Amino acid sequence: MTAELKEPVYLEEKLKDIQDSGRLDFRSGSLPTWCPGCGYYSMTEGVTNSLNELGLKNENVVCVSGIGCASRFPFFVDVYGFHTLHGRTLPVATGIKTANDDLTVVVVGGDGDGFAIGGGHIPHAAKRNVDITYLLFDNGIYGLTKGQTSPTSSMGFKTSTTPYENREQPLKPLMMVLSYGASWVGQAYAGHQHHLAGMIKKAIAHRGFSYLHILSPCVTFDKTDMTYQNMNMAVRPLPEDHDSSDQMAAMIEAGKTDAPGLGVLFEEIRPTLSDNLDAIATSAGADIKAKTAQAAE
Amino acid sequence: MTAELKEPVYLEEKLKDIQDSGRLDFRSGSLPTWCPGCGYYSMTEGVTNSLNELGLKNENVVCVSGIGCASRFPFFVDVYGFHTLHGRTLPVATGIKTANDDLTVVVVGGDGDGFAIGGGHIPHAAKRNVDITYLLFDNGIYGLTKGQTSPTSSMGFKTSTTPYENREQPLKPLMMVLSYGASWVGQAYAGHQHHLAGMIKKAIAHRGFSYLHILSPCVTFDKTDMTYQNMNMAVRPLPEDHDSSDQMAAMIEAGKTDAPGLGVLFEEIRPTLSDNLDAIATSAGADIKAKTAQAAE
Amino acid sequence: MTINGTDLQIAFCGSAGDGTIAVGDILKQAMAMAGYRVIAFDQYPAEIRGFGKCVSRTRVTGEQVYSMKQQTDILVSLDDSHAIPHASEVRDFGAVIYDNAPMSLMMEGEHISGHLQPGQIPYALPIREISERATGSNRGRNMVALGFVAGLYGLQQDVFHTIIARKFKTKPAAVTKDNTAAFDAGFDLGAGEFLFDEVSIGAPPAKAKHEARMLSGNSAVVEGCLDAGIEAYFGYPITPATTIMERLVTEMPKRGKRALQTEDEISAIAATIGAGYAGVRSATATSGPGLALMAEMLGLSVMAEVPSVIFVSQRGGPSTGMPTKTEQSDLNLAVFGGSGDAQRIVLAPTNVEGCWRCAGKAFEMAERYQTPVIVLLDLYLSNRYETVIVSPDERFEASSSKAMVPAKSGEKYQRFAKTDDGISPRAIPGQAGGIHTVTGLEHNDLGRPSDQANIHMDMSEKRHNKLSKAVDHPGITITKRFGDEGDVEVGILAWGSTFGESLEAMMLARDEGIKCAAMKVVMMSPLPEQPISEFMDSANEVLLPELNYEGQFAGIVSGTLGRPVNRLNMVPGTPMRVDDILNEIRRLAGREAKDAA
Amino acid sequence: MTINGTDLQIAFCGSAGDGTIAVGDILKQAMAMAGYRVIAFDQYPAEIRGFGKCVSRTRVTGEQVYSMKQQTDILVSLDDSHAIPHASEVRDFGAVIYDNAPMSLMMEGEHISGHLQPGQIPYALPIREISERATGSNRGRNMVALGFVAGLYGLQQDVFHTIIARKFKTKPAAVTKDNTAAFDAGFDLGAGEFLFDEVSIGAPPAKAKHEARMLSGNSAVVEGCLDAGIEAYFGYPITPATTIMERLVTEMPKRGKRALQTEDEISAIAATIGAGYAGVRSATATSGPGLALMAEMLGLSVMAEVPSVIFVSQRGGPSTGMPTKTEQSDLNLAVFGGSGDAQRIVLAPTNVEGCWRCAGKAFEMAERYQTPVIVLLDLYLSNRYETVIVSPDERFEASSSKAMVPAKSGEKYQRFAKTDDGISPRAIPGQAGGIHTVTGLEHNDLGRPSDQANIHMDMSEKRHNKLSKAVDHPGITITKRFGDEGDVEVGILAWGSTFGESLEAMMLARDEGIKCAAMKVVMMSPLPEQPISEFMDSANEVLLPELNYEGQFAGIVSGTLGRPVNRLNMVPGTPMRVDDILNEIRRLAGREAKDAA
Ligand SMILES: Cc1ncc(C[n+]2csc(CCOP(=O)(O)OP(=O)(O)O)c2C)c(N)n1
Ligand SMILES: Cc1ncc(C[n+]2csc(CCOP(=O)(O)OP(=O)(O)O)c2C)c(N)n1
Ligand code: SF4
Ligand code: SF4
Ligand SMILES: [Mg+2]
Ligand SMILES: [Mg+2]
Repeated sequence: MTAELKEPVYLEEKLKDIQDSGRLDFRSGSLPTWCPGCGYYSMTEGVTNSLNELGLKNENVVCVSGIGCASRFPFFVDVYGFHTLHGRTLPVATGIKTANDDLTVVVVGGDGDGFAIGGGHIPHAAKRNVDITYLLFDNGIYGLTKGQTSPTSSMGFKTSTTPYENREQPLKPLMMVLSYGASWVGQAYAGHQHHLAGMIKKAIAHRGFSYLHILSPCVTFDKTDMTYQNMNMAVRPLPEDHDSSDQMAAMIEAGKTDAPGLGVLFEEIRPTLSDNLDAIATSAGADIKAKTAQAAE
Repeated sequence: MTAELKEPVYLEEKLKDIQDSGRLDFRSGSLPTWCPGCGYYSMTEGVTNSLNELGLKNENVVCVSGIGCASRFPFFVDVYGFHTLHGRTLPVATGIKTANDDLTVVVVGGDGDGFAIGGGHIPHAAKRNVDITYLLFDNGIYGLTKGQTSPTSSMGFKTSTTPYENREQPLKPLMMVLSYGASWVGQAYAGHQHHLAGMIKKAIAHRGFSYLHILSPCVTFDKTDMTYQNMNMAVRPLPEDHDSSDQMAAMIEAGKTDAPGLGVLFEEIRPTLSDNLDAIATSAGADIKAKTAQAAE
Repeated sequence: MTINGTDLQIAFCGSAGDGTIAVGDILKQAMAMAGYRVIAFDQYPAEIRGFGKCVSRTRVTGEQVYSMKQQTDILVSLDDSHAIPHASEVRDFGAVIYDNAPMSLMMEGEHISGHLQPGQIPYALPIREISERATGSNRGRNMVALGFVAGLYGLQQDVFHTIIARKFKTKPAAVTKDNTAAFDAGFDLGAGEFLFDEVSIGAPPAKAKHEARMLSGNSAVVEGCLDAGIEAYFGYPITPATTIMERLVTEMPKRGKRALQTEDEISAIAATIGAGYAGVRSATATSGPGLALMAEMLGLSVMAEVPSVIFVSQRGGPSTGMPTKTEQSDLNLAVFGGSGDAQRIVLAPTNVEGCWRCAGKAFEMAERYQTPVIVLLDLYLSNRYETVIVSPDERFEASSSKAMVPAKSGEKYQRFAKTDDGISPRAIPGQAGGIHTVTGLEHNDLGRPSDQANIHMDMSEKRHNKLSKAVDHPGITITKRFGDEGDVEVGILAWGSTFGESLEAMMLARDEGIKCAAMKVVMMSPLPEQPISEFMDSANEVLLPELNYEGQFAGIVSGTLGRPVNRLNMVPGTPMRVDDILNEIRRLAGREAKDAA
Repeated sequence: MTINGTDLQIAFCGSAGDGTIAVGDILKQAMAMAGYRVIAFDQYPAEIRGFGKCVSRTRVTGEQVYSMKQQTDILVSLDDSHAIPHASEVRDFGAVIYDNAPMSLMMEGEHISGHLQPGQIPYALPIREISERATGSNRGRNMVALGFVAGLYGLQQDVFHTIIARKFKTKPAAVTKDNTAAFDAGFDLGAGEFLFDEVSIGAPPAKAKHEARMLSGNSAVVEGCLDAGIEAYFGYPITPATTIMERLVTEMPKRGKRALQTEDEISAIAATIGAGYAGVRSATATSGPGLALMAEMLGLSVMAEVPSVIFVSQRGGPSTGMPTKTEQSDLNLAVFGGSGDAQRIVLAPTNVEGCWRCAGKAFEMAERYQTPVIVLLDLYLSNRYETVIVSPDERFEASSSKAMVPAKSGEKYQRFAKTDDGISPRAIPGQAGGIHTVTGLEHNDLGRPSDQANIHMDMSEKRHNKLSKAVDHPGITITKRFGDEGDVEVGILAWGSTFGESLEAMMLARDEGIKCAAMKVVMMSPLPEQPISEFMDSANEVLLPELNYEGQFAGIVSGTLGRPVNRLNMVPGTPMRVDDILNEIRRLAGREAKDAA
């Protein structure tokens, strides 16, 4: 098995071949390893464009991923990255933001990463209003581990862990995140790339915890349920008169998972975690402004 | 330090003194160790009465606790008990129910146990509709560890971990649990013991996952916020015309945390985890009825 | 290692799309059906997308062996770019089979023909052409190659027919027909070729008394669970343990049993313990990262004396590490992972049959000793296939739980009483007269919390002493010595999948005249001190090879026995090379090391 | 242990409501202010409700000591039912002070007077009466008793006045007045009594060059964090670590730093690592159960080479165990808790000053070696108070991070490059030219995932080798030998809080003529092999006393060095008794064991 000992072939080298072939056009130095047609591809375009349009410097952005098919995203964009553990993106991102407010932190992850193993952290990131952007790619399945049931898998879906059919009622992430008090909640669809890109930009621009739910077909492990075909039929824009400052109106829209409404469900401005920590330091007698001024020197 | 080596004094012996003194009247052999006046006392009465009225046999009931001032509850009632770890009541209870449907499982715990460290498990117990009863005592503080901030602590509250004041927006457990799809959701108040006892009975009687939110003052570590005095003023019965089959109506009521509505917010009947597991076994070709008959022999 | 009669190792190399794994599968099934012992290990690509390299290796022998061979007898290339790195593994007079007109245009040097060593025998065949002729498409290339091997070495054509038919029985009949046709075309070609190879295929050994099952380590775990009467399973997917859950969720419902995917590993072990408390046999399976998350709950299982069974398939670490590579570096976590003095039972099977047996015994032990039992596999063992022959008379105990003795009326049930045999009587919810509460707090004989010094000291002693009985648990061999008896120059102490390569190396060393013995250790905790001590006494030098960097088992052996061992550690992500162990044996025996082949 | 000059141990026993802890507090503050060295350990009730027993013990000495004494010189009973079990701890000619007219009716045998040994000197005083006379209420009983002790032994009345005034300065002036009056009434009574005791109070030692701070182990950790410039703290409450967080959330904001209570321990360590990645000094604190939950995240900190600091205060285990009792049984978890080969630095201070130093050094080490550093305390050390004197010149390095070397344009930043000193250059988000991604997967020098054998082998080596440099880290003594030089009959190897009792026992053994030495080990991982080996070489018998059942450090020492030690293990939940260690020393030295006092 000496073969395992040979020199590594870096992805970069492979990329050159492929870029030269003109088949793909990405902005970073590395080749995404998603299956062709996967919803995740929409992310690379959307995020890089948004960062660019928002005028951010590469070195001031951190992309945090957990484990799932989104894991490798940080490697595909030219910003700082932290590929953490399954389900632990939000607390790591909270740590980063607590350490340095000036960073723009984008968290990416899947439905399992977020709502199964990581489900305990979302309420607290939302409640604290940590100023980060959470892009959750919901494909209703575990992609990376090759096709098990996820918390958002639909009823009746057959997977390798529900071979006789899934009988559990799927979770409704948007309702959940609204109930947690997230200050920005939106929904997009990987099949509508242009709209998605715009939503990513809005989500990043929001000051506070923004949760963007992205319906994103897994073309490899789901041939029956959350397919592009089915989703193309199901999604719709939010009603024109939807009032995104009304939490209950948002809740009602969030409940309509059969006909997912795309757009900004809810937004509000309230103090972020950093605002609160600064206020605490001020009550404790620290001169926060002086500190900031010093940092700026 | 030889003193530590002396024979243990069992709580039973102490209890006798106290029972003889006529000061307390509990149904089990052990002496509760809560602070006098604590909301938790309402639990012992409510649970034992309900079990009795529901005609259950002691040995067919299991009480599961996590860690917090509720921990020791299983020791105070004459049923099987499992004092588990901080935040892990629901998965343990799910295991017990999966192993033996015939058991009545009552889970007790605090706001920290449930919505901080244990927060990732509630959505899944609700989604699966595990047929257990979850009595959550919300005192807005960590009692057992002597007074730190909890996920439901109100803004402005000063505790040993928010000495300058809590600036985080409290979570809204009832909205959250509704968004998870819990099949029975109710609210009660430790200061209204009679109503509470009735609610406990209804919660246990419900077939499926029932969540009872119990507002329960911590008389030792909260002298300002969730006191009996403040709560007596705030609570109110749910409106007479509240439709407990309407999830959105329940959601609206759940949002009114300044004036908590007591009663059944939501209830629905749908297959429990065990129903689903039986259905799966049936699709797989197992003869479940035969199995049940056999068990009954 | 000298194997009487047949000993042939065949490797197919290609991409997933080439049908590499499929054809390897047919080979092993057929050889097992023909009555040989088979051991096989496939390597898949790590990426989701199936463009990576697949290698399917199968070793066919007349008697039970414990590892793959280091050298390949027959290499079949379905894609030269993937096969070239493996050309050097082929022995002298071994066969290298490849297409003389490959699928895509290739540069000079990209053909495997340019990479063969003198002495290796090339068979350049018109594989694609034959496939097209036999089936009308090039999709039968793998079957042509397989047929060629079978024909060349004179393997039983009829069993291949049977297996091919079985494999495709749910597909349209044409599939079986085409595959058989491709196979036969290859077979005819092979049968007509000259066999340079010195190796001959012996007749299969006398038919074993009992049916051979072809099982992977993970599927053997599943069979062990089912045979032991598992009632409840809770798990969360993680490579390389996922297939245990995937098979159990399929098989358990057929028997009316319950298997559930939980929201994470903490809930999986918590539910396993809950079900254990409620009196049924329950288990979970995970890998290192999941086990790390379970550490707190394992302590509860120890303290509350509630049985639980945890299967752990190790992969490269630390952290997320190398999910599709093998390693033995979760031993410390398995043995020591938990707060406080939380000793538990840890079993590590050394082969696929051992996976079956350890799985079944884990339930017996968990129940009897009221403790968590961890069964430690690794990716290599989880994914490798072996023929397993077990007597149907060999049954696991249906229940090994200490019976309840109902409390006298007015008295409390003494769930944690001290007893003569050191094990407290259990009681299960639902049983009248047994009411009690279990807790993660230290507690007295009734289960009531107590932090009195004498109670904590007594209970700590009780929890540890009861486990020491497990080393005598019936029906499982927890240590076993192989090779030379009496005093030896080198004694190899090995565990888990690395035992196989160690045994192989030990045999080769003996062939070279080194007095040598090997001991496999299956119970890693509590450590079987006496047999290990005796083994170490008998060896001039003790060698402990393991696939981790820190020498984890070496640390445990030295830590427990207070004596040194010679460590051999490496972390290539692949099984240890027999040559590396052999060289170390030579060195310790004062012989000269030789270059690896 | 022979202490030059003053050595007085005073115990107050009562209920929480009696002001037991408060009066002990005043005593230690006053003695520290007077210039003595003080060491003190209080025991609180485990229950929420304050009806449990409190014991406040203070030892006042002329020079630095490492433990409480086993025997009490002065026992003050504020509640006879709680004091009686401690009567036997009082030495010959020691004083027992109690109320001759107690608060509640008592039965024959419930009075402490009936439980004194011949030789102990009773002082039965009208404590309540004096309190009522001096202050109009019985709430001054504790102060009367304290004043009596001070008067009897001739302690400095004026410093008590200062401390009393300071303690109550936020209360109405009458409180100070009443407490002072009660104290003085007791003082006058004591000063007029005859002192049977042979012990005299020496003058305090020459004023130390630097100010003495009276700190508990946990507050020393806090001071260490602040002195090292901690920027971010994340924690979840758990006994006995909670007070670290409670002090940090109070102190850090004053300095403009950020401290946050997270939703659980996993988030606490995750955020700590996140902040470490973002380039600031960050930490968390917990106890065994929390550390168990952190095991997976620790592996990420190892693999991604991101600094993190974790304070762990051990309590009785396993599982929830005995939350308010002390133990040293989380060592295995601290050293081995994590999947894969996940070595990290583990420091275990032996006294309160060590808590301060280890805390500060932990940040330096975490940053320099890019690794998690665990600082292991135990309840006894966390909660005990000592006078700590540190030169203000002693500073922790403000930053010990390896500087970034920006990548050349067009090149990727080599975050994990191999370098001459074995440590890769860091880069912090926000720094241009340093862009990279860190990951829990194995990776190459750029941080890109790789599962190539050679990369995993090299990187494993790099991660382990860099840690071996930590044993030479400046400004911290990681092992130190005390007692006889050269070859000795018995060498005691001790760690954590048990080192104090070990030192005391070693001194007593030397007084008995046994050649004896003790080594304290502060760095538990990586183990400082050389000094420990040399120490073991010099001792006929090596004794390793520790407060756990399994002999965890003994296992690590033997496991690393491959040689045996004599273990002394017990789990009473309280500090080890000096006599138990002494008897073991005697036994190993071939002397006869004596009955414990
Ligand atoms: C602690 C732990 N448990 C389990 C795993 C295995 N694992 C990796 S990704 C994944 C699920 C991925 O599903 P999802 O988050 O939905 O992402 P997707 O791949 O579908 O985008 C699992 C279970 C792991 N890496 N770590
Ligand atoms: C893993 C773990 N972390 C922390 C603790 C310490 N702890 C015990 S109870 C508790 C919080 C209790 O608060 P809550 O759940 O609100 O219960 P209450 O006492 O207020 O009823 C904490 C943090 C623990 N026992 N285990
Ligand atoms: S497995 Fe599914 S989610 Fe993952 S990359 Fe492929 S298509 Fe996308
Ligand atoms: S601390 Fe608070 S919650 Fe706990 S028993 Fe006392 S009053 Fe009740
Ligand atoms: Mg998914
Ligand atoms: Mg609470």
